[in-house]
Amino acid sequence: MSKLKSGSTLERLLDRGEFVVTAELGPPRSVDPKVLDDKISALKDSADAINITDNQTSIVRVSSIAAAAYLVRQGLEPVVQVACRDRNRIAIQSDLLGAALSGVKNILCITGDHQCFGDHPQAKQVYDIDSVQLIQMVRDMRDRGVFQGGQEIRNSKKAEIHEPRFLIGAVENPFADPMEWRVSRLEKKVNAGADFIQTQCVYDMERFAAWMREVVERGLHSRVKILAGLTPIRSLGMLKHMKENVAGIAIPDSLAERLGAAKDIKAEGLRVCLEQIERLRAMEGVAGIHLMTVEWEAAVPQIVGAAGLLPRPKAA
Amino acid sequence: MIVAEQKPIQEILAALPEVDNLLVAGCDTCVTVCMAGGDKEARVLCAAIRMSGKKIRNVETVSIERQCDREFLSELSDKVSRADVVLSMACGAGVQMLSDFFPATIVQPALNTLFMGSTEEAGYWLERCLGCGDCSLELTAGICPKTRCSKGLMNGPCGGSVGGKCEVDPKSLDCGWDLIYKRLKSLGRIERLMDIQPPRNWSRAHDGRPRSVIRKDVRL
Amino acid sequence: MNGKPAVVLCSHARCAPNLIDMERLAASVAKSEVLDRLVVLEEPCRAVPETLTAIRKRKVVFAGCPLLKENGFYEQTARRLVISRADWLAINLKADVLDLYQETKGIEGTVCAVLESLGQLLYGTQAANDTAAVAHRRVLVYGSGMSGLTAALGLASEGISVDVMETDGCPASPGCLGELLQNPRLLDDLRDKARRDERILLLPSGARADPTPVEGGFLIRSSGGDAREYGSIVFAPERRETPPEESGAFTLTQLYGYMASGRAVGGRVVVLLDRDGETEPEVFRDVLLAAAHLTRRMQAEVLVLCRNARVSLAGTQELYDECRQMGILFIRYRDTVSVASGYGDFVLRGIDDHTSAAFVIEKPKILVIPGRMGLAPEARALAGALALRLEGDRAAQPDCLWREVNATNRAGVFAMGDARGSRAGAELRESSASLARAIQERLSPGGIRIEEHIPVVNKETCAYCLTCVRVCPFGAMEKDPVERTAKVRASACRACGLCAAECPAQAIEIRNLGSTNLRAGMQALVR
Amino acid sequence: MEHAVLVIHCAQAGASALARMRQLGYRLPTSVRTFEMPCTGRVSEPILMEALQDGADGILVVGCRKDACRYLDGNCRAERRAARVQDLLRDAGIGRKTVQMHFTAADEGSALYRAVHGFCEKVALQGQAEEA
Repeated sequence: MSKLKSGSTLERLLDRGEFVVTAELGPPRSVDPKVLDDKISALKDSADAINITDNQTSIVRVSSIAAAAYLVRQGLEPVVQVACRDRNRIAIQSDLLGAALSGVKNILCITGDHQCFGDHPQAKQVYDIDSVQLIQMVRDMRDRGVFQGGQEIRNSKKAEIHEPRFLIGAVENPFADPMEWRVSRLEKKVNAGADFIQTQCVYDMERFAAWMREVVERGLHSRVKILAGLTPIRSLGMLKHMKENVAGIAIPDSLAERLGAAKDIKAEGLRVCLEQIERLRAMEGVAGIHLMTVEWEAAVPQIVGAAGLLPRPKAA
Repeated sequence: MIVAEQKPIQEILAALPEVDNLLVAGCDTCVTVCMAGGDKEARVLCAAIRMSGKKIRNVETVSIERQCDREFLSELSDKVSRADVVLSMACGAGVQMLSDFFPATIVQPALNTLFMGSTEEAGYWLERCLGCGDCSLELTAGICPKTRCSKGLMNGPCGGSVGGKCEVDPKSLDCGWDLIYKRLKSLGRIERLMDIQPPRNWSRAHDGRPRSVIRKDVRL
Repeated sequence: MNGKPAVVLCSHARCAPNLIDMERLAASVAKSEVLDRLVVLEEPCRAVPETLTAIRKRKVVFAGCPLLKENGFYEQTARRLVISRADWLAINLKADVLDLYQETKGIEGTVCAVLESLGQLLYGTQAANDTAAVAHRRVLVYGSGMSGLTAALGLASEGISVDVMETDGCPASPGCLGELLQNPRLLDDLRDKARRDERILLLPSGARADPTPVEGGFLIRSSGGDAREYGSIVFAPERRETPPEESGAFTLTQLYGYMASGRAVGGRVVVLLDRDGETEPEVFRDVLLAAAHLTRRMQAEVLVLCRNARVSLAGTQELYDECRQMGILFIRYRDTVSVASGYGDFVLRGIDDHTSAAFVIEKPKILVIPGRMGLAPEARALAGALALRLEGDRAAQPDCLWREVNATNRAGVFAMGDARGSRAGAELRESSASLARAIQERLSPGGIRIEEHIPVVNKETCAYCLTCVRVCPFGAMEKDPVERTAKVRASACRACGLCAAECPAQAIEIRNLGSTNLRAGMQALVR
Repeated sequence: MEHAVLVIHCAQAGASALARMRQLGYRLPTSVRTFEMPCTGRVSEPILMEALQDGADGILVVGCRKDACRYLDGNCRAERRAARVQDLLRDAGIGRKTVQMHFTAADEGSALYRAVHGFCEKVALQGQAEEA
């Protein structure tokens, strides 16, 4: 067994070749932890690791690292999303040290949504570094024990190097443009040091399959674990919203008609999700799924159970 | 060139104190070309102020070559001395230069200075350069990602680029990285996109310090 | 009665029947020594011979426009002046040469003064029958088409002997489209009349002539060997276009030739305007006439490709709406239409500016309408050959030709394009332009009328930003790297003033529309 | 109080429509003055604003119809500039002044008269409203 990168459950399961399930949780908008507890109890036994979003769509929420620490204390394994919008390289590295101190072992490096989508459109953006540079920075901290500025991560010159050890995640949107560049962009992130990838939510299965074929051709699936993102649609309003104003999500017309015609759109949404999981399990190079259930966390146990993925394997 | 836009007239009028003599000073270089603060706009603004309800006894207008050179500003001396407030229609640099040159006079801006850019066509100006002090245009086929990408990424495009447009404004805002990708592809140098660009050196930009350029050979 | 008529040119578009009190006018004419009759000349294009001979016999000649004729302006006025039908003649008038009558106060007093000055302006002191000049009074007319014959008859009726050099090619000109339709035999009648007039000699078409300038005129040795002296040459070739069979493209003239000869022009006909120059509103109206005719009589499917519907001439708007109701399709293309033309098979490709839909038209029959009709190229060449200084774009009209030759008797080449076409080209002919201004200044102090003049760029204030170069719809502005300012290409400029308005530095001025007097003019009006 | 109204018209359809209007016997009120330009494309914002400042209470810009401008797009530009000046007047709180564009064909004399007359009433109304 090569030396573990972070020792996280997610890493162990991925190394064992298990079909991994991760979920996503948006931390609360206030200091009331009740919402957090409800979501945790829903996701507790049906996901191997839970993403904590970092001020998703630029809307202020509890910091992802603080929420992650809360999960660790509950015995769960968080995946902390780190966006480049709000903090420069100094703040990010200090937050990473804090996260490692709090028991966080998985990091997801994302660029972060533009502040114009959120509740503070007049805020000054940072983007000192971008997601690829963030991946490289986290890997250098872990594998070479140095900060981005080059100094070693130790309390004093004579002290030992105690570097933060994270399993590095990155995101990729196979449906964005320029389409023919998307796999190369993935390769670039793998070269930068990504260990696992969570893709944008998949609706156009044909296009995703074509993307996966090219990933496998380039042998990237052996260098990085790819989790396919899924978001079950539970209302017409959500379908319309996803189709029109969320950039980079291609919902094929056939799927839209099927959902539109369904009597109980929630049940139909779940059925579609299960069919997608069936196909993804059979697809070469897909190491697992990432369930992004926006404020519908209760659906996760139903989906994972119905897909025959329960009980979740133990890392041991 | 520097591109600016006139402040909405309500803002200008609200900020104007009711004094006896107001001088509207136009600038004939950059802000004339981008139709914000030239002689033409100065005369229109002057007429608007005169007709508005503001109790300002007399409103005068004048336009000089540039407000960012002391030699041209000196031409305004007599007119400014007679004015209680000067409404400068120059870019930010001009307004501040005017204030330095006439410290005893209240100087107010009439424009919002926006960016350094190009004239794409008559009536359409586009931001082209941030002035980051560390140019890397050779990497991206002459298209600046820091300026033309909403997030200034160095390893773009991000996941929100669809149909060549940026997620911030999918209808009209070109994704800078999509342009870079297409041009590199047409130049046959697409593999350059694979090398990972390290984080930029922002210390040469304004983040480093307010900047100046001094040529010791010229400035004795 | 010293036989000197006073000529007042009246533009039908703006001439209002109840504005002019003819009694008082006729009375004031009677009092004047210079003028003995009031002649209001109309468009004599077709009726030149009758016009000129008629003038001698009539006491008052009304020349307005068809509109005035129809609404009985002439009969009503003649009755008021107690003139019998035999004593007056109503004929056509040249459209929009002058804008004479506007709402003014005290018109009668001013008109008399104007008429006085007109007398001198037009007839000056030159004695009509100056024998010494007679020797050089013979004129060679080069071209026996509509314009050439009209000119020859006009000169002959003034006692000038004329040689008409036959030329082959299509005799009729776009200018006389409407007339040719109503009266296909029009040209033949003119030729017969010319043959019967002993002062006109029709040289055989093969006669080649190589003129050499001599004192006071030209010596021309015709191929037959004998040399003759001429005071002036009137150059009036009809435009030479390749026959439709070869090029697949008709000019309007050829189209009417076809129709007049009864041959059918069916299928899809495309009228291609504005391709190499702006189409004059007058020419646009002729196109509407032709298109309506093609559709109504020939059941042809007509498409008109143009930058804009030039309906700024009175009466054109209804014609334009009527054409559209008849199903004539107007495509507004903005950039140049690519015409891939082999032998006769055209393919037209372009974008319709209004619907921004692309269009592709294969193998249409095309009417190519010339844009501004300046001086015919052959005339320039001949003038060049005779080392003569041409006075600008002087294209004379049949009606005023005899006056030009008669009054000035200068040796010169008077280039006469076809009657209507050259009128479009002759927009700013000195004689009528100065006349118009003289009348304008006196008759309408109320409104300030701005003549069109080429803009001037102020070199100090021009910011060299090239906005004018970008906005000019005619590409008439260009950058002058030497002076580092904008520069006007006078040949392309229409003096519409757009650049002056758009110029960020207000550095461009149309000469008498300059910012100072423009502002003063406005203030005077508003105060 | 007499409201000074200025009609700036183009020399093409604008002029012939005006003449046609007079030909049909209509008389413009004395407070209305006409000013002719080669094309309404020549009417720039300073011209409009300074005419208003010099005493005009309303300016009606009369140009050719949208697709009939002899200089292709002069009238469309004039419309945009008139709208821009009207917005500026509104935003600056100058209620009693107004600028408006009117498109005419060469022989729409009566329509032009109605437009000028309607505009004069609008200017007068705005004038009283402003004084009150």
